[in-house]
Order: sequence, then C-alpha cells, then structure tokens
Amino acid sequence: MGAPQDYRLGEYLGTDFLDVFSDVDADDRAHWDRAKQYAEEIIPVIGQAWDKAEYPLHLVKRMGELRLLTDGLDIPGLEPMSPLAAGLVTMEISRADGSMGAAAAVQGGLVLRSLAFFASEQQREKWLLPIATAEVLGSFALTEPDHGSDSVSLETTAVRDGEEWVINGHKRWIGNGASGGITIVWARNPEDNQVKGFIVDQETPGYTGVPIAGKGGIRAIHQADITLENVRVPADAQLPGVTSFKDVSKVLSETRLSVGWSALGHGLAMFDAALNYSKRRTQFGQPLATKQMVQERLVQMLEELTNMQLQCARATELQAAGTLRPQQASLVKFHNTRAARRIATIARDMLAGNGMLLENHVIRHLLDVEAIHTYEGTESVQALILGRELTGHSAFA
Amino acid sequence: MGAPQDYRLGEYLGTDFLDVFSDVDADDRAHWDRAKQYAEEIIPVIGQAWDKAEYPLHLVKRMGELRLLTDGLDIPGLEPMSPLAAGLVTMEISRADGSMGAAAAVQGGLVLRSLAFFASEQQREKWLLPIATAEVLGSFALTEPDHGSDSVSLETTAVRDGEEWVINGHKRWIGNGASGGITIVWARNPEDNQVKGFIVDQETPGYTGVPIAGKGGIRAIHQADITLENVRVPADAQLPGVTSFKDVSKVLSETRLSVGWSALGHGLAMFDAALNYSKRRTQFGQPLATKQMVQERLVQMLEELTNMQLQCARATELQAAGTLRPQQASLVKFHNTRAARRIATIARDMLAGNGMLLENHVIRHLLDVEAIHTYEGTESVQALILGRELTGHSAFA
Amino acid sequence: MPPVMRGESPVVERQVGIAHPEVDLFHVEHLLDDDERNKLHSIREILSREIRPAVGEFWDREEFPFHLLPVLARAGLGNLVLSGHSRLFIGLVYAEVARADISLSALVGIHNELILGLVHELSSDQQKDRWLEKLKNFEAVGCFALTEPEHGSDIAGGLETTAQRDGDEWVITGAKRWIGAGTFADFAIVWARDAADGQAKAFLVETDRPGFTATKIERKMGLRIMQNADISLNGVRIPGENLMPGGEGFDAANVKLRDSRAWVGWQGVGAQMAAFEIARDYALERKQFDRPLAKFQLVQDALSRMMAGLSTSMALMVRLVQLQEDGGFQMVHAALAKATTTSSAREAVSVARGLMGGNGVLRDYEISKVFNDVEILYTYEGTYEINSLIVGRAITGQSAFV
Amino acid sequence: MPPVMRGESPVVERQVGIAHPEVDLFHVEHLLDDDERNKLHSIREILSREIRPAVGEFWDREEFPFHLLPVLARAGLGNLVLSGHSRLFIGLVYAEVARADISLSALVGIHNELILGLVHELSSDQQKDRWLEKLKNFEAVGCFALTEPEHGSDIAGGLETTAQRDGDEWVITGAKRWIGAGTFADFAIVWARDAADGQAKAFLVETDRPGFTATKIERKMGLRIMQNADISLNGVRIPGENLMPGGEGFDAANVKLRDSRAWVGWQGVGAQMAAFEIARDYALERKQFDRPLAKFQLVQDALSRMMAGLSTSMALMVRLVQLQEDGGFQMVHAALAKATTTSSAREAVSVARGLMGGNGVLRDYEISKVFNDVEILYTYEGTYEINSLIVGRAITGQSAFV
Repeated sequence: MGAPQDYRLGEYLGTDFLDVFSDVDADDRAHWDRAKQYAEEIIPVIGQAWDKAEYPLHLVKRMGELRLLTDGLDIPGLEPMSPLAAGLVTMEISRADGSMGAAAAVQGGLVLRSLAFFASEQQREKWLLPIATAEVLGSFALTEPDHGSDSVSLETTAVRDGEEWVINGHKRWIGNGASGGITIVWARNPEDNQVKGFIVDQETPGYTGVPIAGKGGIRAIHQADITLENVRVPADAQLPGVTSFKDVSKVLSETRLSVGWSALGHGLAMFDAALNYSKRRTQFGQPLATKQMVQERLVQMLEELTNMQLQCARATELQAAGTLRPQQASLVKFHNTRAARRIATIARDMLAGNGMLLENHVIRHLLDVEAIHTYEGTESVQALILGRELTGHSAFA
Repeated sequence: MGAPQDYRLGEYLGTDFLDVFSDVDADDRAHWDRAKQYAEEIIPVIGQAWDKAEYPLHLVKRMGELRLLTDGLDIPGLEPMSPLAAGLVTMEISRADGSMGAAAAVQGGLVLRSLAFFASEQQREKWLLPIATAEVLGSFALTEPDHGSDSVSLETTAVRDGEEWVINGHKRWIGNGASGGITIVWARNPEDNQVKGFIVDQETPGYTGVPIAGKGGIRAIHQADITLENVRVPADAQLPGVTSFKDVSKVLSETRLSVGWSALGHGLAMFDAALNYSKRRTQFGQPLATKQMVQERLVQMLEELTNMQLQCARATELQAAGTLRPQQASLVKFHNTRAARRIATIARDMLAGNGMLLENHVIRHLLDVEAIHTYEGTESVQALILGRELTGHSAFA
Repeated sequence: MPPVMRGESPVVERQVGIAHPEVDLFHVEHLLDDDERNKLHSIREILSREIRPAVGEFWDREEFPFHLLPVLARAGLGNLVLSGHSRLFIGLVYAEVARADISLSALVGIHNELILGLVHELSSDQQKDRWLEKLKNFEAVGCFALTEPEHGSDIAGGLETTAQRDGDEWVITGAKRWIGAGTFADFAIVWARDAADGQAKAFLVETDRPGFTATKIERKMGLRIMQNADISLNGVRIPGENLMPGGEGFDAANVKLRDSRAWVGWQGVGAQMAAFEIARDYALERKQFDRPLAKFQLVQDALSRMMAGLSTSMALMVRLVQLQEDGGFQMVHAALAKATTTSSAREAVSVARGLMGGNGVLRDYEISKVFNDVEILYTYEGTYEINSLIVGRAITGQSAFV
Repeated sequence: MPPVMRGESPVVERQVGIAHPEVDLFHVEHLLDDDERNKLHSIREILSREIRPAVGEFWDREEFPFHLLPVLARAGLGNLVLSGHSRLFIGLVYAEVARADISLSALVGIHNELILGLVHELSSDQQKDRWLEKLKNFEAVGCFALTEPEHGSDIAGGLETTAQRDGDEWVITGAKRWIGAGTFADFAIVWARDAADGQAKAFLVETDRPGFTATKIERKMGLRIMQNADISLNGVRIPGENLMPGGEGFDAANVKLRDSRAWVGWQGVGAQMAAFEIARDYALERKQFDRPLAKFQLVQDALSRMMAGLSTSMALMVRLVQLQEDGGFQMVHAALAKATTTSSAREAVSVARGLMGGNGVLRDYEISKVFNDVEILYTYEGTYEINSLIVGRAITGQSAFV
C-alpha cells in the first residue's frame, strides 16, 4: 500500500532505431545538447503550468539564455546554427513541451525571421538581439477570426495618416499577443491593396490582447484575441522589406518544416514514455513489455517515429542545400503531425487510466499534437494543397 | 463505342517527391538506367506469363545479360555495384514485376551470395560468372514444409559416405528449384548436428523438383517442392566456408534489406499507375484527379511511398558504411511491405473494376506484394522480432 | 496439410473448450422462425457439401460450372424474392452463398434482385410466361446491362446506348461493359436512351438476336467464376413489346439498385464468415514454436477484430432488413451498409491472409480466392467513395459528386 | 461563433434538403413501444436543456455539479434497472446521457449496473431499507471499490485488500484506486480477500467510518466531472452484517462486470451521437472558400464514416440487448461490443476534431471535452486489448492473457 507508482515516463531514451541522427557533427551537437538540457529542466515542472493554463514566461526567457531561439538564422553577435541543429533544437523543445515549442516557433521562427528578412538596419539593430534572447517577447499577428486557411484575404487595414500609420482590425490565435512585448502586425493598405508589416508595441493605445481561454491543447502558452482600434504607429515602424503578401508566405513557408520537427519531438516523447511504461508496469506478474500485443504496438509506433525522423532529416538536407520546395515541407508537416497523432493514440491507450493523468506526460503531448495538427489548415485542406501539386488540378472549391 | 480505353498505366513517372534519389552519382545511375531499360522491356509482356503461371526463363537470362543480378557483390570480371545501385536495381525490377524480382533475389541475392561467401576457389571459378550472368540458373533450398519462420530446425540430413554426401529431405517454396540448374541445399549433418551447404546439380538422381501450382502471387516464377531421396554428391560439392546455421543467417540477413527495396518498387509501380489513371479516367465529365477524395488518396499513397524511399535510402547508407544492424534491415522490410500493402489497397480501389484486370498492372503488383509480405515469417512474427529488440523480452512462446 | 475447401469447421468441432465454434456469435439466426431456420441450415448443408468444394478449379480457370446450376436450383436459390420468405431469411441465404462462393452469390443476387424482380414487375404477360418459371429453376438466366465502357457510377447522366423506334420494332445500338453472366445469359435487360424523348428505358433483348455480341472479359483477378462480358449492340432489332413498360426513366432501376446494393451488403457478411472460419481453422491447426497459432495474442487479436467486423456487419444488416419490411428503407441505408460490410470484409481477408503466411497466397487454402473476390465486392454496385457521397448527401443536404 | 453546447441540432433543423437530420439513421428507436419512445424523448429533452448546457464549466474545473443530481433523479435516471423497462430502452437512455455528458453517464451507469443491482440483490434487508429508496432518487450515492493501485485488469488474481474477521466485526485494510464517485459517495462496495479462507468478498463500507480516507485524483484529462478517488482503508471496522452475503467469490462481480461492460458499449454509442452532431453542425455552419464545409467531398467522407460507425455500433447494441433479454448474453458479447463501440467512438472524435481545425481544441466547441472523455471510455472496464483477449479465448478456446 502506498502512493501510486511513479513510472518516470519523462526519462530520456532518445530512440533513433535507424541511426538517422547518429552522425550529427560537433557544432550541431552542441546546440542539440543545450536543447536537451533545457528539456530536462522543464519536464518536471511544465505539467503544472499546462494544467492551470499559465504561461511561464521565465521558461521562455530561459530558452533565450540558452540560445535556443535563433532557428537557424544568422544573428550578429550569436553563434551560427545550421538548419539541422535548428531542427534538432525544435524537436527537443517539443519533446519537453508543445507550449514552449509554440513559444519558440513564434519568437524565433516567425518574429525573428520577419525582422531578419524585412527589417531596416535601424530596426535590426534595435530588435534582433532582444528578440533572439527573449529579453523582449514578440508576436506575429496574421490570422484573423474569419480567415483560417485562406489567410490571404486579410481584413485588417493600415491607412497612412501623415507620418503615422493607423491600424484597425482583429487578430486571433496570436501567441505572445498579450505578453507585453511587440507584435508584428500584418495589415492591408486600402490604397495599393498590398499587405504590409508593422512593429507594434503592445502598450500602444488601441491595442488590446486577451488570452483565449478554454484551450484543450498547448495550454501553457497564451494565445490572444487581438483588437486593433485606431492603433497609431510611426512611419518607421513599418517593415521596409515587405511589399506584398508573398513576403508573408515566404516566412510561413520557411517555418513549415519546423512543425514537422515539433511533431517529431512529440512523437519521441510519447514513444519513450510508452516504452518506459511497458518495462516498468507489471500485469499478471510480468512487465507489460513481455506481452505480444504490447510489443506489436511498440513496433507500430517505432515505424511511425522512424518515418518522422527520416522525413525531417531528408527535408532538412534539402533545406541546407537550398533546394527545398515549399510543397516538400508541406508533405513533411502533413505526414509528421498525422504520424504523431497515431503514436499518441497508441501510447495513451497503452498507459490505460494512467495515461489520462498529466503527471504521466503522454496526454499533454497528445493534446498538444491536436493543436499543431491543424496549423495552416485542416487535414483536408493540407491534403488538397499536396493533391494540387501532384495532379495539377485544384479541388478546393 | 469501341474497345475499352487503354489508360497506359505502366507509364513511368518515377515519383520521388522528396528528392530522395536526386543526387545519385553517375556510376550508380548507370546501373539504375540499365534496370529501367529492363523494366520498359518486360512491362508490356510479363502480365501474360503471370496469368498463365509460366516462368519466362529468357527474361531471367536477360537480367543476366544486363548485369542486373550481382546485387552489390564484387564478382571478378564484372563491374562493381554499390549497395545503393543494387537497391535501385532491385526496386526497378520489382517495379516491373515481382516474379522477376523474386528470380533476381534468388539468383543474385541468395545463390550468388552463398557462393561468394562460402565457396572454394575452385567452386568460385566454376560458378560465379555463370550464376551472375544467368547462364546457369541457381536456387537456394532452405525452407522446409513444416518450418516456416523457425527455419533453424532443419530436418533435411546430409550424411557422409566415403567420398560422397548423401542427402535426404524435403524443401518447399524454392524459386528456380525445378529449372534445370543448380541448387544450394542446406542440410544438417547428424554427426556434428551442424548445418552444411551443398551445390547440387538438379539432374542428380534422387532430386525431384515440382513447381507449386495454384499460386495467387508472383505467378511468373516457378517455386518448387523439392524431394531429395538419397541424393549423392561428391565431397567437393560441399561449401567449405559454412560451419553452422549462423552462416545461413548471414546470407538471409544480408538480403533482407532488398525485400524492402522490392516493396518500394511495387509501391512505386502502383502509385504511378494510380496517378496516371486519375488523370486519364473521366467521371462526371472530369478527370478523377479533380476529385477531392481522389487527391486525398493519392496523397496518402505519396506519404507511404516517400517513407519507403527514405527507409531504403537510410538503411543503404548504413549498409555502405558497414554499420547496418540486422534488426534495422528488419524494420525496413517490415515497414515497407506493410506500406506497399496499404498503397495496394488504395490504388486497386481507385481503379475500380479496371483494377481487377491484369492489363492494368495494379492487381498483379497487389498480389505480388502479398507474397513478399510474409517472407521470413508472418507479420506477427516479424513484429515480435523487432519487439524483442526494443524491449529485451522475447514474447514468441 | 489438406486443402481447406469446405463450408464447415470440423477442426473447430473437434476442439474442446471453444465456447463459440459457430461464426454467428450474436445468434442472429435465432431471429428466424423454426421453419426458415431449418431451411437455412439445409441450404448451408448443400452449399458446403456440393458447391464450396467444387468451385475452386473453375475459379482458377475462369470458367463457369454450369453443372452446378441445378444444385443451386434444388437449394431454392433460383427463386428467393418471389417465394414469400422473410427478408432476413433471404439475406442470411445470400450470406451463406457468398460464404461458399462469391461469384455464384453474385449470380444468385443479380438473378433475384434484378432479373427476377424486373421481369415479374415490368415485363409483358407474354414475356412473363416465357421466362418466369424457367428463371425460377435456373433453366434460364438473364443479365442486367446498364454499365457502359466510359461510365461507371455516373451512368445515369451518361447513357450512350440508344433505342430508336422503327415501326413496330426498336433498334438498339451501343456498348455495355462488365455485364455479369453476359456470355451465357438467355436475355439481357438493356438500358438505352430513347432517341425520341431522351428518356432512359429498359428493353428485354434476347441474346441470340442478330447484332448482339458478348465477349468475355479475360484475365480478371476476382470473381473469376462469374463471366463478365463486353456487350456490343449493333442495330439489334427487337419487337415493340420487348420495351419493359414500367421501366421508363431510372426510377425503376433505382429501386432495384437500392435493393441490390443491400444484397451486396449481405455478400460482405458472407465473405467475412468465410474469412473468419478459414483463419480460425488455420490458427487452430497450424503450430509455430510448438503451440497452435491460436495461442498467440496477436493471432487472437486478429481473429477478434475479424469477429467484431463480422458481428457488427450482421447486426447492421439485420436492422436494414427490418427497414426493408417496415417500408422505411432508403438508398442511404443501402449505401451505408454496402460500403461498411464490404470494407469490413476487405480488412478481414487482408488480416486472414497475413495470418496464414506464405500459404495464404496458395489457391489450395481458399483465402486467396476469397481475398481476390472481395476486391470486387468492395468496388461494384458503387465504389466506397460513391456510396460515401450518397450517405454524405443524405446527412448534409449537400451534393458533392461533381 | 456561439458555443455549441446543447443536445439538439437547430442548425440542421434550419436546413432544407437534409433527408436525415436525426442521428438515428436506422430508426432504432422505432423498436421501442410508444410509451418508452415518448419517455426516451422526454429524457432527451431534459438532458439537452438542463444538463448538456450546464456541465462544461464543471468539467473545466474538475468539479462535480451536485445541483444536477435532482435533475437526473427527475428524469428517472436514479432507477433504471429496477423499473421494469426494456433493456433497449435502458440502453438508449444510457446513450442519451453519454451524448449529454460522459462523466454523468458514468455515474448513472455505475449507479444502475453495479450499485443499485448489488444492493438490491446481495445486501441484507436492513441495508436495503437504509439505502435503496435513497439511491433511486440520487439522495444517496454508492461507489464500487474493486480496482487496486497495482492491479488493473488482472484484479481477480491480485486482490491485496484484506478483510479480517474480529468477533462480530470485519476489519478491512488496503488501498483502492480510480474509484468513481469515491470522494462523495455515502458508502463503498469494497472487494477484499478474506484472510481466513482467501476468498474475495464484497463489503458495504460506509464512507464516514474511521480509517476510511478518499483522496481525489487530480489533473485527470478526461471524465473530469466524475470524481475518481484513491481510497485508503486503514483498519476500517464494519459490523458483520455489512458482508454482502451473496457476494462471495468473484462470480457475483463477474455478472455485474459483464452488464456494466455492455453499458459502456452504450456509452460508446452516445459519444458517437455527440461527435457526429457536433461535427455536422460545424460543417454546415462553417464556410471555407465561400461554401459550407459540408459541401467538401472530404468532409462528407468524414461524416459518412462517422455515421457508419455510429449505425453499426447501435445495431450491434440492439442485438446485444435482445440477447440480454433472451438469456443468451455472455461476457464475450459484452467484451466485443465494448471494444467495438468505444474504438469506433475514438475514431469519430478524432475525425470530428480534425475537421474542426483550431476550434476543435477549444472547450467552447464541446468536441474537445468529448474527445478527452472518450479516451477513458476506450480504457475503462477493460482496455481494448483485454476485451480482445476475452473474445479471442471464446472463439479459439485458448487463453492468452499471460
């Protein structure tokens, strides 16, 4: 009799059955190791924040301290990071937690990248380092309430008024959108009908961000509903490098692959948890791992996990070679979130009732995967994007 | 009104969405191209042989002529072939036809390899080239009627009698076992209880090989039931390099990965066929490819196909580096034949009634995949082999 | 090991300790009255002794076993729908025929659901006199010629075969494809568009009329016993009375297609019965690592999934026949049931075959034949996709076919 | 968009052209007599108006809505099994409760299938007088304390809680885990091993006795309304009459566990009803590329698959209740049905959530709650694996648990 057993399901096994990452070089491994260190730090505490839907800002800042947020971008003053290292870092953060994964994706993937691509020299000097180190939190305000997948039809407007821009509109699902930092706001200028980007201080009058309540996944990051009501920003808040929506697409396209890496991280966490559980939980006097049906399910998960690793590795090679096409990244993203979902259903079930408790991690990852599974559109829409590429026919409408 | 439409489903598209084989070097590509040429030659004719369960020996010899049978082995007098090239060759042959794939696997994969590993100098000189070029057909007689997956318990015996060996027993499922060439017979010597290998001329008295009738897959290769009744072979017919069953295992283990490549070839054939069909078949006045459900199914197949390509590519890299573990090859084999099965069910269905006709290729590949799916044991047994590796627990019995 | 070509499970019967040796785990046949249940048993007996062991070689050679038609007739299978039996009885009989052989069950199903019904309901008295009794005894066989080469499921919109009135006669020209029993049928019910009013109409066309040619579709890997034909109608002349008067437009065809889709649902059940018993027999007979396969958890899991698919399919069909008798039966029910039981059958044969290893591809083990036949079940009378969109339309009010 | 927190489909009702707005596509409720069908409708009405809209916030906070117990009682849910109703009626009511809220349906199911039945059948007259009427009105609640921390499905072999006879009393010591309603129940039916004869026996233990401690299991991501407890029994003394006399050995428990497994089968049906209607409403309301999602082929395919799972699950449960009433009902039927309907429910919620995109993870859209709750359905009363092996044993005669 006593307290329920602690199965230590967060223990790192680092499963890599096909040695996909066995020959990672020393530079990349250094980044990877820092990310693993971060994972070890937060795994014991993040479930609590997730449970209460609290956003642990200190854990975001900690990613900045550990230089985990540059996502492969060359930021003056910081050590360079290859696409592979960036992927491995993303994988490890999500292996620890999807909310922190989302925070890194916003801070490094979207905001830092927007600045690196489109900011003026002055803007770069002012913002690159603070964003890369998470001294300032950044957010990326593109999605609108009525536009999920077809985000090209932005309704938020930016109108020039003398030396200022006046911005009006609504944004939804914006990570870090109510965290006291800056927001990159994407808005359409009615005069030339083109999309432009603006660096908006969240303290600016007219800017209101309210965290969305009642989320069933990635609960440990606040995503905001944002209202922009006559928000006035100076002319030099505009990102000079942006000329149309194509520039936004470029940012999204560059970060798409990292969703695949995140899914891989979740898959790895759940697989390792299930394998740990199968060895430590006994039934009928023997470890679960001695049961045929349990072994078969572990192998099914292993197949999925291995495929995810291979997809990430190959796409990242192409990325490093500069030949990755956006549709290839889409395939990896589509495949990996689906595969993670399949791993999740098996792993959760293998833990039976214990699988429903946050202390055992798997259910948190399962629910976080649900959140990233429909990034950039429902599964159907994503399938049709790939289907168009394959067949040459558009079947959306 | 007129003849039913020819949808030209054998047309080569060479789908490789993630550019897995885009950087194959020139040497490897030369082998690959010869294999593609072979595929183009046999695709129009092989269905007929399959239908009638006839074994077209000239098409096997043609593989020899085109130097497609060396399976990556270094054969004196023939150009070398890397593991990657060997894999691509295997893929292309199976893309054309699974029976010829099986013939190549027996001739090159098993027989040539057994000779290359275990034969005496004299035996090598006599047999290597004729086997590699298919001037002589070879077969590999291991499996017995009552021993599928647990082939370690061989019942066939070889007893020494003066300067001869006397062999007795039954073998089953032996490709090329009744084709007039030689058979590598594996038998147990009751004296030392060890397994030994013998080169047996199929004309030897007491050797009877009867093709198994009524096969539902790989019908265009004869697989024989073999009876060995006091078959006498000279002492120098014994393979001197074989000391125990472990040596047989080594051959099997080295060829396991090529089953994964074969499955990939089948998957590629069926995917390309389905994609061709979707573009050429109209329904409600539009190509099938314009339909959402069709696109979604194509994308599902694409995912599977891409995973198969990645698994083969990575495992072959490890093989080339000399670090491939047998269990890793098992995973690739397990995954790829399962994935090919999933592609098969989707592709066959997409062709509706036309999918049931041999002229449209897909049903032949589907049935051939059924045959290779349970090479080396049923799916359950294969899962338990991997499960043992993962968990450290044996759950077979 | 002997071939497993039969309709019973002697292996199972020999075993002790199997609480449920029969395939009807939820005892559906107990819903029949005693008379029908006994009749079902005797039909099962005939099928398992006289049909199932005899069909394999014909399947292999793509030939039709004409000598078995009298056996089917003796079992009463030539006249199920006009016999006054309950829909549940008829359905369970369809399942039993499919369990014995899917090709013959296609013949029996088309014969009863399409041919017999249409001749009874729509043809002239003269035609009825000529054909009806012969049909009931399988002395005559008809075929149903609707599908055309370039039109599968979109046939309603795409009928290219034409019928031209010429005095007292009709002249029919066109092509039909995949017509079951088309090579040996005595007549065909041909659907053609009346050149005058553009309406689709049904015609009874005797197959010995000049201009009628049927060519067997060869190298078909499933339902190899069923002879499917390419039919060419080259200005075939038939008397005016051969127009089936009630058969104008597609309404009549749609009612029949709804019923025949339900029959395919029963075939899906029968295929699962066959797959399950073949796999279980094998699992009990075959030893690996010195114990029967049936003792493997993974094999039990596989058998258990097959049994779940079979049981749910049967339960659904039971509810469907109740609706057929209560009048609440609609196309949506048939479409859902057909898609469901046949996709369940597809999973079952795939699992069964995998479980049987290399033997699973040998025709001697029968699963190979069932496996191939099920592919066609899954496809004909509307592919999974088409049936899914029929259900989708009924439950959303939106049409998404095009 | 307003939260979708209700038991009806006003969206669907507003649409024209939907041939089947109801979720019961195969009209199962027509198998009830008029009286029971009317009663079912009025229970559905209460659940959809008073329960379903009220539970979300409690689920969110992991709290139990005690004020809803009188509503459940008013709907007659405190006394289903002793009321003389048909098994089909009771089953459809279970489904309706699950459609409204799966936690409360767990309470209702355990209450009826385990507690009420056991007290009625096994306890002393004195205990019956004390509890039975209160239970029927939910003025009292019991809990069923069988599972132990280190023993899930293998509990029969692993009962570690002991009962020691001491004069006129029993002294019970041990630990129980996952006990539903354990935090607020008035008594627990505790299973313990008699130290004298080693037999498992059932004891009615009032929860206010010294040594009885129940601790709520926190941070549970499904069935968050249902309060599961870790229970510690530290030398709890109860009078001798609290031994439930018929409850010796596991036979009594097994009968109840069989019945309660069937009830979970109905929960699987109810969960699918909820998932289907939530997804369909969303597909009709939500526009993408300027047309309703419901017009997408892929969305119709998803809805159609959900409907197929729901319809087959219901049909199977209909057959199961018939067996319950005919006396042919066995554990294998319950195991197969439970595993089947809950795995079908699991697929349904996964599809529904995927279809709803980002909104699918918001509690406001309800599918998030159903999704999480279904995970527990799939697991409790035997995981899929355990039920699969129960079926496997019945159809092969081989046990493969160990």
